[in-house]
Amino acid sequence: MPELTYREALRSTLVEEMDRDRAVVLIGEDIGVYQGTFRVTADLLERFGPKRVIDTPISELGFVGAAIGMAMLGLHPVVEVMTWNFALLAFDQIVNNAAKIRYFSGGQVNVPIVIRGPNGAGVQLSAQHSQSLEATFAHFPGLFVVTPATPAEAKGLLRTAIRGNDPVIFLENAALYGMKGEVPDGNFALPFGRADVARVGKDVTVVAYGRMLHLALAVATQLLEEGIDAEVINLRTLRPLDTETVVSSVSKTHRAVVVQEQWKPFGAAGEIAATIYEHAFDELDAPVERVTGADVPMPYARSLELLAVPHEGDVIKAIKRTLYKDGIKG
Amino acid sequence: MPELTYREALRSTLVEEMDRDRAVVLIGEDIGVYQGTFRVTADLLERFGPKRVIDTPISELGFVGAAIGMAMLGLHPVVEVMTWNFALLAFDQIVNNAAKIRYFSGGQVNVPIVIRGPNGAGVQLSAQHSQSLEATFAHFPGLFVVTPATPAEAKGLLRTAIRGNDPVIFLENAALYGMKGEVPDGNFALPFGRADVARVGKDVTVVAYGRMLHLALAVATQLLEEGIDAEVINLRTLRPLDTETVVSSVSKTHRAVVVQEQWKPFGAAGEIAATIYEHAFDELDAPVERVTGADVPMPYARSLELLAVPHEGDVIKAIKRTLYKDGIKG
Amino acid sequence: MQRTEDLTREELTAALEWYAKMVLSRRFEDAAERAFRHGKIGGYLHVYSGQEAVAAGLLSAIRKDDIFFTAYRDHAHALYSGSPPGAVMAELYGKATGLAKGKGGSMHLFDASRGFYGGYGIVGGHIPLATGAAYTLRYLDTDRLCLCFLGDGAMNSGSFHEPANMAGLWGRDGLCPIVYIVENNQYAMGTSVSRSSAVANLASRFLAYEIENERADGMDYFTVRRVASRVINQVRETGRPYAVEMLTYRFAGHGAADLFQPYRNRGEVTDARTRDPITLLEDRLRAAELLTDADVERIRREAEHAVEQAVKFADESPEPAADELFKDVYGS
Amino acid sequence: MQRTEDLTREELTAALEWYAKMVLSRRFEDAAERAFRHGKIGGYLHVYSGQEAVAAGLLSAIRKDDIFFTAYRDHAHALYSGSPPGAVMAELYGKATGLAKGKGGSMHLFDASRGFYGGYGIVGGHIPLATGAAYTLRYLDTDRLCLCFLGDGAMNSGSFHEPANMAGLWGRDGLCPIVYIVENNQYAMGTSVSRSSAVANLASRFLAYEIENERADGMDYFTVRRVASRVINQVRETGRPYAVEMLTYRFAGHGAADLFQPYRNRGEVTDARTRDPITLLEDRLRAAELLTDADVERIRREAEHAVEQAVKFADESPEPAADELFKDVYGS
Ligand SMILES: Cc1ncc(C[n+]2csc(CCOP(=O)(O)OP(=O)(O)O)c2C)c(N)n1
Ligand SMILES: Cc1ncc(C[n+]2csc(CCOP(=O)(O)OP(=O)(O)O)c2C)c(N)n1
Ligand SMILES: [Mg+2]
Ligand SMILES: [Mg+2]
Repeated sequence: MPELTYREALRSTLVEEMDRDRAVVLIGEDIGVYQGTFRVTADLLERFGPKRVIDTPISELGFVGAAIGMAMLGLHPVVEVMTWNFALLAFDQIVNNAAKIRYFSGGQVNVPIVIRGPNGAGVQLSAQHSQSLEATFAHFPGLFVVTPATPAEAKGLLRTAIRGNDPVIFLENAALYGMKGEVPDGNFALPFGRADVARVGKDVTVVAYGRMLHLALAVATQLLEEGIDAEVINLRTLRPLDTETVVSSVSKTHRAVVVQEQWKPFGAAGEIAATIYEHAFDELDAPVERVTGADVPMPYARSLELLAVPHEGDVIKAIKRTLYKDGIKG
Repeated sequence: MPELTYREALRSTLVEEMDRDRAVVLIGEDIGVYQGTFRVTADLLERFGPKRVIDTPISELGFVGAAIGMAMLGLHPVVEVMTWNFALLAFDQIVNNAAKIRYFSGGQVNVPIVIRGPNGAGVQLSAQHSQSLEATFAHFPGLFVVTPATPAEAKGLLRTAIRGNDPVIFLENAALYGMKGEVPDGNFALPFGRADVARVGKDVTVVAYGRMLHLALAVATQLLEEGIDAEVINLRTLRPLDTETVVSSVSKTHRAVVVQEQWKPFGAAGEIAATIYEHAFDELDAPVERVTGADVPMPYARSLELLAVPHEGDVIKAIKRTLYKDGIKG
Repeated sequence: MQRTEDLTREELTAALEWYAKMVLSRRFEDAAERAFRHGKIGGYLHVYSGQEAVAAGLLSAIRKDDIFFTAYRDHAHALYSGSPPGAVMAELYGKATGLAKGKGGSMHLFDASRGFYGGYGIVGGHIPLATGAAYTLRYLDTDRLCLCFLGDGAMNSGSFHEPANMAGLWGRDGLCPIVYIVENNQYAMGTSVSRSSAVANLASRFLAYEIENERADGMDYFTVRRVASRVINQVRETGRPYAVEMLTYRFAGHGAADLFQPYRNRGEVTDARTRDPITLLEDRLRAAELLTDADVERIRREAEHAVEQAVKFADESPEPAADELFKDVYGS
Repeated sequence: MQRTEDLTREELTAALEWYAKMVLSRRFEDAAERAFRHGKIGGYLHVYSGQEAVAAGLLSAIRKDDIFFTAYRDHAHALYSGSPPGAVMAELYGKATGLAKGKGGSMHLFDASRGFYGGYGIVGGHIPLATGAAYTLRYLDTDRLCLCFLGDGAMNSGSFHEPANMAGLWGRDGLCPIVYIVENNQYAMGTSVSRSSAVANLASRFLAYEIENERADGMDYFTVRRVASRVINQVRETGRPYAVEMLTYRFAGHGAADLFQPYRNRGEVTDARTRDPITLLEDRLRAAELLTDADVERIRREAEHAVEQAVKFADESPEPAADELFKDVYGS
């Protein structure tokens, strides 16, 4: 299996799918001439021409909406939002059109559109540019919400997204673009709604997704030294949520910690925790712990920003609370 | 105490606050000449003139943003959104400006703005006009999210909202505008973050807010006949959430049902349930039940719509499940 | 107003069919309003009475394989493009036999097989869709085109501005065969154009996007139709967008709940009714001796009959099955 | 370009101070870029080099109690309105002594006490704010006014269209004393104006909102200043909006991370640099014999010194206290 970066995994999947199917087009700001803010679309303008790699004005509402119209007529647009923060300007198009047209048309048309770009905090991008919006989108039926954490997932989930018939909110992460990993060859695809047991363990289940997976894995390795054997579940998609995999893990470990980058209130971890309780209440030996970002707009100063995002120490403490080992160092 | 409708309670509070403080202005679509889609602003144009009752074009992003600018300069705008669905077009202004300006300016300016209008399903308004968006907004720090369920709350919470220094998402409900109730005189105000024990009971805690409160109360009355004595908590505000009142109730009843109108995944009930578990895990004798709307865009047909929203029967069943009385009729 | 003398016999004859369609849609709207009052139709109901010449003039000029989008005031558009009145009424009734299986209702009529891509409830929200759809028609190497109907009120939204600019850009390469039809009926709910738009001439706004544009009398079917034919030929040929502002008037309230209409006086409505597009067309066809009293009577009766049948069909149709609730959320 | 002969002695003399400010801000930007490379400044950093005459010309023409809003390319605007360079640099460093206590950073400079209402990161997002703020100034019965700087790229967003139309409407009643300043630096990141706007003349877009408008040479301080004075007087008097498109150029990359600039060639930048606004102003002041070699040298040294001090101040300032994290989320 070749090693690819997360970025290359995305880019090569775009190339493969565009080679395969002329219906696949790219649209977004600075994806062509500029090569993409994070270079995910580097050289694709040259390769596929301006009809298929469409640079747009700064008109998120307009070009997301236009892409939905394209999808209704049979194209498979892959829209790049420079960051997901800007997609809030297109929120109406995403939730009121993309997510609902199939339904209110009585199934007459599909909206096969992928909207992709980096989600979550970068480094010191401050309040307007650091939001992790998965819970916001995952609330709306009609959307798929996908959070690839590795290069293989970037490829496998993007392929499924592009070959599907429905709108997909594809949440990448700027910190991951440079990450390397093995990626299966060929038409490798990963199904939606199937979580991955990223690490098998027996003492506690740590549920994570996207960038937070790596935090969870690092913690798991670290805790082994202390004799704590954590199982790490990587959700891969939030809508649909793979309740079964999570619940069966918790039924084994009897303890769960959910990690999310964003604000705690009404965030993704709340939903995941509530779901665990609903299906494994009698299995739980301790309350589910939520590890989340601080409930504040993201501050610019690095020192404050570091206080605002979850760290290994937070996960370790949460794990120990579920094991009633709070007193112990860590 | 006089009896007022929910609509009159809102309107009279606007009048009182506008009489008190020239900084209070109203802005929105068809609030003046047209008298307001739900007549909450009836006759206010005549009373206060076009400088203070500002009819706008269909420009949600523009006029919500303009109102934020007004608030930054010392006014206290009360913005009417014809329904909250349309406010999704202003989502960027609300979450990236209103909620964050105070923070990223280092506290230099406040954004005292109230955005109000009907939230949730009406009757057969179909998919784009039937959304209940409380969870969507309550995720964002910097916002208050308020859900008045009675005329008294409409008055008391609106006054607090207008006299405050921060952006308030004020979620009314079309079905409640005609509802009558006693409303205290004078400068009656209700604090944010203080839930109301709407009915004292001992067997199970039903947590609700907004229109769902009335469903919960109706069910509580009905269940008395079967010897089930439910305590009903009316949250009044979702951000901040009054964890204490909820938890102390659950600590007494050992059972909880949360009722919400909207889609279950990543909805408000998930957060409330997770919070209950976090604070009262050892007190719970059964998993917290969530009663929610169906996870679909709202269909138009009345028969389908009725299947999509929560009913008394759903709450009754949920309560009985927490009491392990599923087998029993209801 | 297009002078009758300048019209060809062919144009006049072809209009007969559209006269009948306009009569039908007017009757249809009347019936829909009645059904609303009787609680048979729920939610919002926005009728098209007064504006018939606009949709009729445009939709009579396109090809069968062309497509169009509009907002929630959409019944006539569906009827004109050939959707069966029964299926349209059934949709308003929320029945399983409706155009969208009863899931969309009045605001979301949809008949993709006839080129009608909806029916949208968020003001302006369909304009980006239509613009992207137009791009697609050229991307697929066809010479089909797209009509995008929008209200005067919608022009003040970002949902208009952003795609209009993109259409201007794409049009340079012949990649945006779209006609924007501003149905200027003078009001957006209770707000007149003069109170909502900083400029009076809405067509002129398209200059900001380098989109050719013009205004026309939207009450006169022949004027609309002439403009439509010319513009549609041009757009089909060039792949460049074009905008027409059609000056028209809404006879009824904004929606069925808009009873008092404090924003206009009765006199204004009465005046406007003197230029009822249906009467205008009728008079011209009579003058051209293509229509007799008997014809008018027959057409009226046929329309009434068709509407009665549609109502009956809707009334007797079944509710959607309960399991429809969870269908059509996802396609895969 | 404004002819030097037409300028009054007063205008020329007053410009000396602004020449010094422009030199200062240029040095400041250079220092900021260096600090960014050294990891002292994080996040995004957008410098103003090349565009100085625009903000200088405008901000030199307003009153102390006037206010203004801009986007993220905002350092010069803060410096010109009198914010201490140390506090500006400290904000870029994320220090407690920064303008916004280190919470905003480069994109969110903010100094309300000096009329600077921010510094915003969402393209176009501040335009509605500025428009509502302008309304407020008249609502409060003052004759203060508001400047709203925006980029060429921002004009394609609904965040521009919607408030511009509202400004046109409010302006009829003299309730919108705002000047929109389009800083047309030819690019929005890697997208040139010709590739993002359907029309070439951006000023003309304001016609769609009945807003008076003009274009001017934004590289020449005196041109900008003359236009600014005239427009500001008019707007203050009428309470009606006005728009100026300032033709300018960004010498640096879009942000500090924009190294390769595949969207333009070096030659274009070199050409533009021949009309460096600072050199242009310097030459004119020399020609008017208001500036000698020694003066230029002194001003340069003073600027360097001020920037050094600012860097030192920022460097030595404390980080924000940890409890700042939870402050300023709510005001009540
Ligand atoms: C974004 C949005 N804001 C407000 C509304 C409420 N609303 C429905 S129709 C309407 C008026 C639209 O006027 P216009 O575009 O002129 O169309 P017309 O009704 O005259 O056909 C308004 C304000 C809405 N549906 N969507
Ligand atoms: C809504 C939105 N979309 C995209 C971006 C990313 N972005 C930041 S600056 C910029 C270009 C803006 O260009 P312009 O308005 O001309 O201002 P300039 O940078 O030239 O000063 C873009 C696309 C953003 N910040 N906000
Ligand atoms: Mg209208
Ligand atoms: Mg620019």
